Amino acid sequence: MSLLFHNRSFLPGIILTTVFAAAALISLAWVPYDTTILNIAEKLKTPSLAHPLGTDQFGRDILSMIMVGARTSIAVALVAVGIGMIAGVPLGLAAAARKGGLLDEVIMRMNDLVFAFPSLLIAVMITAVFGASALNAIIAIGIFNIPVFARLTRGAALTLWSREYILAARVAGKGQARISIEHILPNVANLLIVQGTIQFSLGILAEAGLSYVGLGAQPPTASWGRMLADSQTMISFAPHLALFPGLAILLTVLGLNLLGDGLRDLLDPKLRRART
Amino acid sequence: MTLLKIDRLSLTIHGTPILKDVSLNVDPGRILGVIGESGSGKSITAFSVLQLLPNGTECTGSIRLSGTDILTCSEPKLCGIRGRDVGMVFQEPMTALNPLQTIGAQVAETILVHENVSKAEATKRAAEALQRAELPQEKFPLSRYPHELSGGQRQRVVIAMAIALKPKLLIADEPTTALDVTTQAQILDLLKRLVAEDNMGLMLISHDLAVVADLADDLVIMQQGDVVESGPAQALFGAMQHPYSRALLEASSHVPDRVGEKHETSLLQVRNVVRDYQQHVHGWWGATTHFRAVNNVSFEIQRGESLGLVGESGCGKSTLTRAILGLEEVQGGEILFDGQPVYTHHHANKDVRRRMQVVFQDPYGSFNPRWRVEKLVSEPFHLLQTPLRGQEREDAVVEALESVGLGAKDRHKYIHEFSGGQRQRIAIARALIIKPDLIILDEAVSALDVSVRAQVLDLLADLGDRFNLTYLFISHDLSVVRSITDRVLVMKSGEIVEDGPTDAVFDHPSHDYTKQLVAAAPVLPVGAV
Amino acid sequence: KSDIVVAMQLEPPHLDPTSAAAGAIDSVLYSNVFEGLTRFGPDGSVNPGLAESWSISEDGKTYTFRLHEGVKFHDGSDLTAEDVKFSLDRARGEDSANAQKALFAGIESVEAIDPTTVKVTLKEPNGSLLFNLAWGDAVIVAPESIADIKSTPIGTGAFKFSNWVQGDRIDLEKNADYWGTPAKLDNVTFKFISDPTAAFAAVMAEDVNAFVGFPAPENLPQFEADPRFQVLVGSTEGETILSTNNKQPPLDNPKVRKAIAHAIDRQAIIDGAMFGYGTPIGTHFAPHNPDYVDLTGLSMYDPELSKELLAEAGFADGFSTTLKLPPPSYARRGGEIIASQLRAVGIETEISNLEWAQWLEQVFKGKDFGLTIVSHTEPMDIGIYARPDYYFNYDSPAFKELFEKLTVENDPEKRSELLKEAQKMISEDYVNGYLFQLAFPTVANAKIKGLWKNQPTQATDLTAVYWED
Amino acid sequence: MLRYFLKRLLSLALSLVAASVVIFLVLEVVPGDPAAYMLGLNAQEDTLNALREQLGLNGTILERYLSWAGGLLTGDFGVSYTYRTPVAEMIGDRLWVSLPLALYALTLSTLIAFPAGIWAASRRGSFVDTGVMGATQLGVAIPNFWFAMLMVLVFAINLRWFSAGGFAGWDAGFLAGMKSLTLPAIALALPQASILTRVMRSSLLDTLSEDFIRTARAKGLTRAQAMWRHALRNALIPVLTIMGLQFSFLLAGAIIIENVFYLPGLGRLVFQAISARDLIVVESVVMLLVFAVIVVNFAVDLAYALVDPRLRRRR
Ligand SMILES: Nc1ncnc2c1ncn2[C@@H]1O[C@H](COP(=O)(O)OP(=O)(O)OP(=O)(O)O)[C@@H](O)[C@H]1O
Ligand SMILES: Nc1ncnc2c1ncn2[C@@H]1O[C@H](COP(=O)(O)OP(=O)(O)OP(=O)(O)O)[C@@H](O)[C@H]1O
Ligand SMILES: [Mg+2]
Ligand SMILES: [Mg+2]
Repeated sequence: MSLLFHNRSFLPGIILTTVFAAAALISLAWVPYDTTILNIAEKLKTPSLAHPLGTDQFGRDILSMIMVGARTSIAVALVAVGIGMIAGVPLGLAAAARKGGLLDEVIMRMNDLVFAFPSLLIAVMITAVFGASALNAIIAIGIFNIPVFARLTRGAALTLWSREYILAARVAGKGQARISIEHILPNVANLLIVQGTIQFSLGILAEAGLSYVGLGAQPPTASWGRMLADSQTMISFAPHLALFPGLAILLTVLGLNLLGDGLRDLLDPKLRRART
Repeated sequence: MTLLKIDRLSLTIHGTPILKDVSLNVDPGRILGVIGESGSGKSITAFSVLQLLPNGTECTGSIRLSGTDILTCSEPKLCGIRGRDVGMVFQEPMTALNPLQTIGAQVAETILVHENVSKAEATKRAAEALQRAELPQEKFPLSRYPHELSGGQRQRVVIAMAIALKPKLLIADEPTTALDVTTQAQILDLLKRLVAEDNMGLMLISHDLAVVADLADDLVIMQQGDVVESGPAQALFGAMQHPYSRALLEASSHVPDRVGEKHETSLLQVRNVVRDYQQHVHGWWGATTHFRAVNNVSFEIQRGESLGLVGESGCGKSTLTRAILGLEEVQGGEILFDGQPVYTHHHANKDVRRRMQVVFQDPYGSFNPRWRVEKLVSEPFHLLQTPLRGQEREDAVVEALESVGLGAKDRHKYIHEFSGGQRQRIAIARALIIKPDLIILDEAVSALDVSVRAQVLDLLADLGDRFNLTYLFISHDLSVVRSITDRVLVMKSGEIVEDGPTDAVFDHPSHDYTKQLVAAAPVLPVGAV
Repeated sequence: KSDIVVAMQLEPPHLDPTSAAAGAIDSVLYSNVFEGLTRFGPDGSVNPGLAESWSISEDGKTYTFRLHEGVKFHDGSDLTAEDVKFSLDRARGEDSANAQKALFAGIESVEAIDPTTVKVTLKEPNGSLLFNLAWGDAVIVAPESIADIKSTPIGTGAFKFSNWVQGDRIDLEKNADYWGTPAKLDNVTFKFISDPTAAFAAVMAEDVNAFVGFPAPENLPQFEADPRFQVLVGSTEGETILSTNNKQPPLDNPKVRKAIAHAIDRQAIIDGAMFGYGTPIGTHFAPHNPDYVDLTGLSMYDPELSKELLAEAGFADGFSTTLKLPPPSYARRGGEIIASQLRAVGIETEISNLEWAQWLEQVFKGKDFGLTIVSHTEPMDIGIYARPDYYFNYDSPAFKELFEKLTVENDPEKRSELLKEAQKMISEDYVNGYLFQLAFPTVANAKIKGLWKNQPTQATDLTAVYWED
Repeated sequence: MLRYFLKRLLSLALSLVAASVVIFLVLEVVPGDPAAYMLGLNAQEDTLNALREQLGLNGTILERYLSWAGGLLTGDFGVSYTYRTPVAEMIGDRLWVSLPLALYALTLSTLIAFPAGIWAASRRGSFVDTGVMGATQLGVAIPNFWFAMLMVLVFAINLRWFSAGGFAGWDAGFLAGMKSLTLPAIALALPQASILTRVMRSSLLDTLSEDFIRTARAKGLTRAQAMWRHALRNALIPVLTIMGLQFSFLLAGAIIIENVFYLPGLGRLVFQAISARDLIVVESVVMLLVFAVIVVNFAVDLAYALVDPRLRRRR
């Protein structure tokens, strides 16, 4: 346990992540001000006791907006990572189990193809087809997570397939699917968790980018990217409008990356062995 | 005058004591053998001579090289000593060379670093050094890259690099551990010759008593950072004082007691087996090439027999194992277990599969690190039609663990909580749990220290007698094979070249290859203890 | 200093004003490069252009235009009546791709009487022909230039087209052989900066000398306070309205539409979305027009009344509908405010932000919407209410009848009366929510003189612009 | 080697065909009519039809795909619906902004990342290492459009060292052109440099713990010599991979940055084209980008062979 707190990345990472996750959760039940109600008379107030982070161009409370925005960002990124894992991990496991086979080749070529597409453009195209919404942002980000997880899983699984304990399992008569689930999956889980946090943070950045160009969650749902987009023309006279959502993105992504680094260190048996 | 004099060297890494009052001497033209089990501090001692130590290391005592105190030398001065006065050869030839540079460049670099000579001159001298290390220019031009050489050849490059400047002292840290016996013999000969030619001092580190015994003039025996015994080799082998040294020597030449009653019924028949590997060179639509790993192999194992299989690395031993276990389909011939084929309709025949088990070489890699011992050991139950459940299963696990000398409570632990020897016992327990007739041991003791190896061999002999097991024992170590098998097969490049009763084959080899193998195998001096 | 860099938001897709609706084409070329028989003045009046004078027959069906002498196209060829005939015939032809083909629908024939006289015959008398001919879509082009007109526009204006770096800028240079008052500037560069932040930065960093149609009203006070700049806030023909689908229940109920009208706080929208720039309107008519009637009183902000009306209409618990918003910030911001105001009286709106192409497809063509916000920038376009197939689905026989009368009426007095009546009719029917007249802000270096303040048509007429020393 | 090369080329061609089909089909289902977009609110049905005919929008899907794909093969990218100029020409013009920008950013990020990564790796665990790694964490986490906004605020509006955006054009001279690309290139390069620094550092650390480094040290090389002569080239392999990925990302990922700085580049072109439903432009640009990604990765593979003799022979 004390290891957790001695890790230089883990602690700040978990703190930042928890803060924003908590903000998102609390916003489900309570926010200081309703963000769907506009109060033009109160617009562009600088931070004060009543509004700790000030108000935006429509007089909405920025703290409340950031809390709701955290929910949007986290939900979108989390589901997108989920899609990537749910589709990518089995593909990677299957490809590794049939290394060199047709299945492997097809899966890997498909992955290459997805990788070859400029992601933001595809997101723009997807939203051009289906309209801009949080759901479509999820799909657009999720699609690009699939090959990431497929590749990672395949790579890690391949090294595991040459381990003797896999051979032992085969000697025990287990099939490829069973071995993949019983032996490979648990042993790539750490890697997946670490990559998951990294993809999560990339997802948050991607969501911010998409809603910045207007393709993410639609109003009145607050989202950090749109807050930035809406406030950027006011940056010269109301910098707090752009400052706080920008910081929120920065800190969340930073927190997740630190958490990922910390987890990598903590979960890496090589390092753990070295420490104990 | 003494070339290298280490006096009361103590060393800590981040406060952990590693070496305690180590003292040893190397004289010019003489070979000092340093022996000890894994982790006893042999490599650290060697590295401390070059001062290439991990961060956080603190040394006390003194290391004098031709009178110079190494411990007080500045870093630039040390750089001048390394490679010029002291050459070093490492254990792992596959990774000791920079894969991106030609061997010529790497050997020449030693010269360029220390002497102000032209590139052409350095290259010329590199060629000479390689020549001396028995890599003639005609066959191995300087422009070769490491990956174009075999392990033994790479080790020669490393040696050429170490001797290019004719250093006064050569340190060889387990230079042959990763190599085949025949190659090992050649490399050791080479080292001996070079020492004699240049009047170098050689510090030869090994965990294998027999290797050192052949070569060394003086011996140092280390245990957990301590020198427990030292002196001239001849004398020492005759009269070892320290219990640890004696135990080491004993374990090295250990022969387990076996009753070995063998039935005259054939358990496994291998007939004209051929195994081809199809290699996709570049992915799925790349060119495919075929590689014949096992070529027309036939033999039988009798019930209750212990059959050895020896041969160089890559000769196809493991491939054959996998074919017998029905893990891979063979391209020709048949394998019958008790009259039944092990492989039918592109699938392993489960009826016979559950009567065979296997123990692998790597005690660290053959267990899923995330499972508890109980689950690991009971994995072969999967082969049974009605796997045992609940209490019955637990009892079976306990029984298997106890039969290999472990306790019932060990079943709740994870694998990282065991030592190498214990792990190999668990592997054996896993093999035993479904009470197979045949156990295949693929290099099952190669990764173990001598003393642990002796214990495991005893255990195997004991179990074989108790449960009337049949063994197929695969190893490259002739002395081990000799100690535990009744009959032996010699394999070379996928073919069986000789077979017969173990003693007969080893005492009177008939095939040239077997002769080579036997001659190359290092042996302990007769009369030792 | 005789060079100027003028920025605007939209880049023309190509340079033929007679075959696309893109206002950006006119913004660059109208009057500068291309001219029509008549032209709009800065105040929206219709003045002589290439036609020096004209006469109208008694029955109002025949117009005879007299062209200026010695007008040359930029390629050196002379402007003749044949060119005029060609241009008008091309615009109204079968395969014409003119976006405002309707402007020419009433023309029966065009004849070139002699090199400087053109006779235009109408099917019916049309009081707005001269007005129609002043549009950018009615400029005169030379037949031999048509092939390349989309990349090399050849007109008769005071500036010649010189270079187009697509995605970045268009350069014009002074036409030394101009037939009229020569331009005061030698070189003009139009730069296209669509992003509002970039626009602000570009002006602030003085990368551009003027920005016409500055897209971020929130920044205007800063420019006003800065002595380096002048800010001209002009009016446009853009009635910004909350368009309502008059056939979609419950919006087909006039009471519901009235409730919506009273739920909306125009001033809050102008303050919130436009930072105060914009004139409230109560009907579909430009307030600067002399015939404008202030009908904002019909739809005063009164949420209580709105709730009552909803209850009367049977929607005491409110209802929900869609609010589809095109890209401009007046729509996006206004949309958020309106959604919040409607929510206050119990009407839930589901906002979707659409690109223009999607908006055209779904809303304008597909009529698949409840509410939308858009600015109708065409001048004098109240006639759209007489088109039952127009996207807001307003089908009123009374209005159609009224408008038919208006079309054939030539008497200014009577026209004015009819126009006022038309304004009242749509306002009282609460066809759409009438929000505000779009303001047209231009930010320019304080030393630039002669810029148009208002936008009677989409044009950036630089012929009279100069730098003050 | 040649055989291998040809096979790779074949698989490359197959990928491109697959990509072209995907792109075409996706855009096929994009709602919105380019003709309607061009003609605006007052357009009449017959005008629309006339325009659609002119644009070649009235054929069947297959006909249109074949004419487009066939055109691509012969270098004829078609004619833009809205601009009415050949797409190839437009792309060519925009490429003169996007490509230099990508190269500039790549150069910047390399110039930052290599020294920083090497520095941090050689002082592992030190204050320097912690500092560099902390900075890269920030660099990765900053949304680059936000960073661009802040840079404009500081360097263009307040300090007025750079123009706030726009592209001076190469006619205005090389330096002027580079100056207008500087802020965008920095904004693009920052996250890339951070990633590259991290990769460089960890790859170097991995290589530094390899046996052959120990061999080199035993030969008498100093720590620095071992690093420069032996570790660096070996560490370069994963770095090359990342750089390959980054280059394509830079080409495409510049969309937002090009908008912030209103640069007339490919990204902004395709963004505008999508909203104008100028599908032929979108198709061709996306295809070009995919092509660039695939080709760059191919080139990176070949670069491996240059760096690594082991790959040279295996092929
Ligand atoms: N970098 C290091 N950091 C900390 N401890 C180390 C390090 N390297 C070696 N040790 C410890 O020093 C001790 C001696 O190690 P050394 O490598 O000298 O053993 P050895 O006798 O060479 O063993 P082997 O035969 O396995 O090579 C071991 O207990 C090992 O754990
Ligand atoms: N999956 C495979 N695909 C292709 N070739 C293989 C494969 N597995 C083994 N080989 C090749 O077959 C030959 C025999 O390999 P095998 O593992 O049986 O050797 P071995 O005698 O067990 O050697 P060692 O003592 O090193 O374990 C080797 O040359 C090896 O390279
Ligand atoms: Mg060692
Ligand atoms: Mg083997």
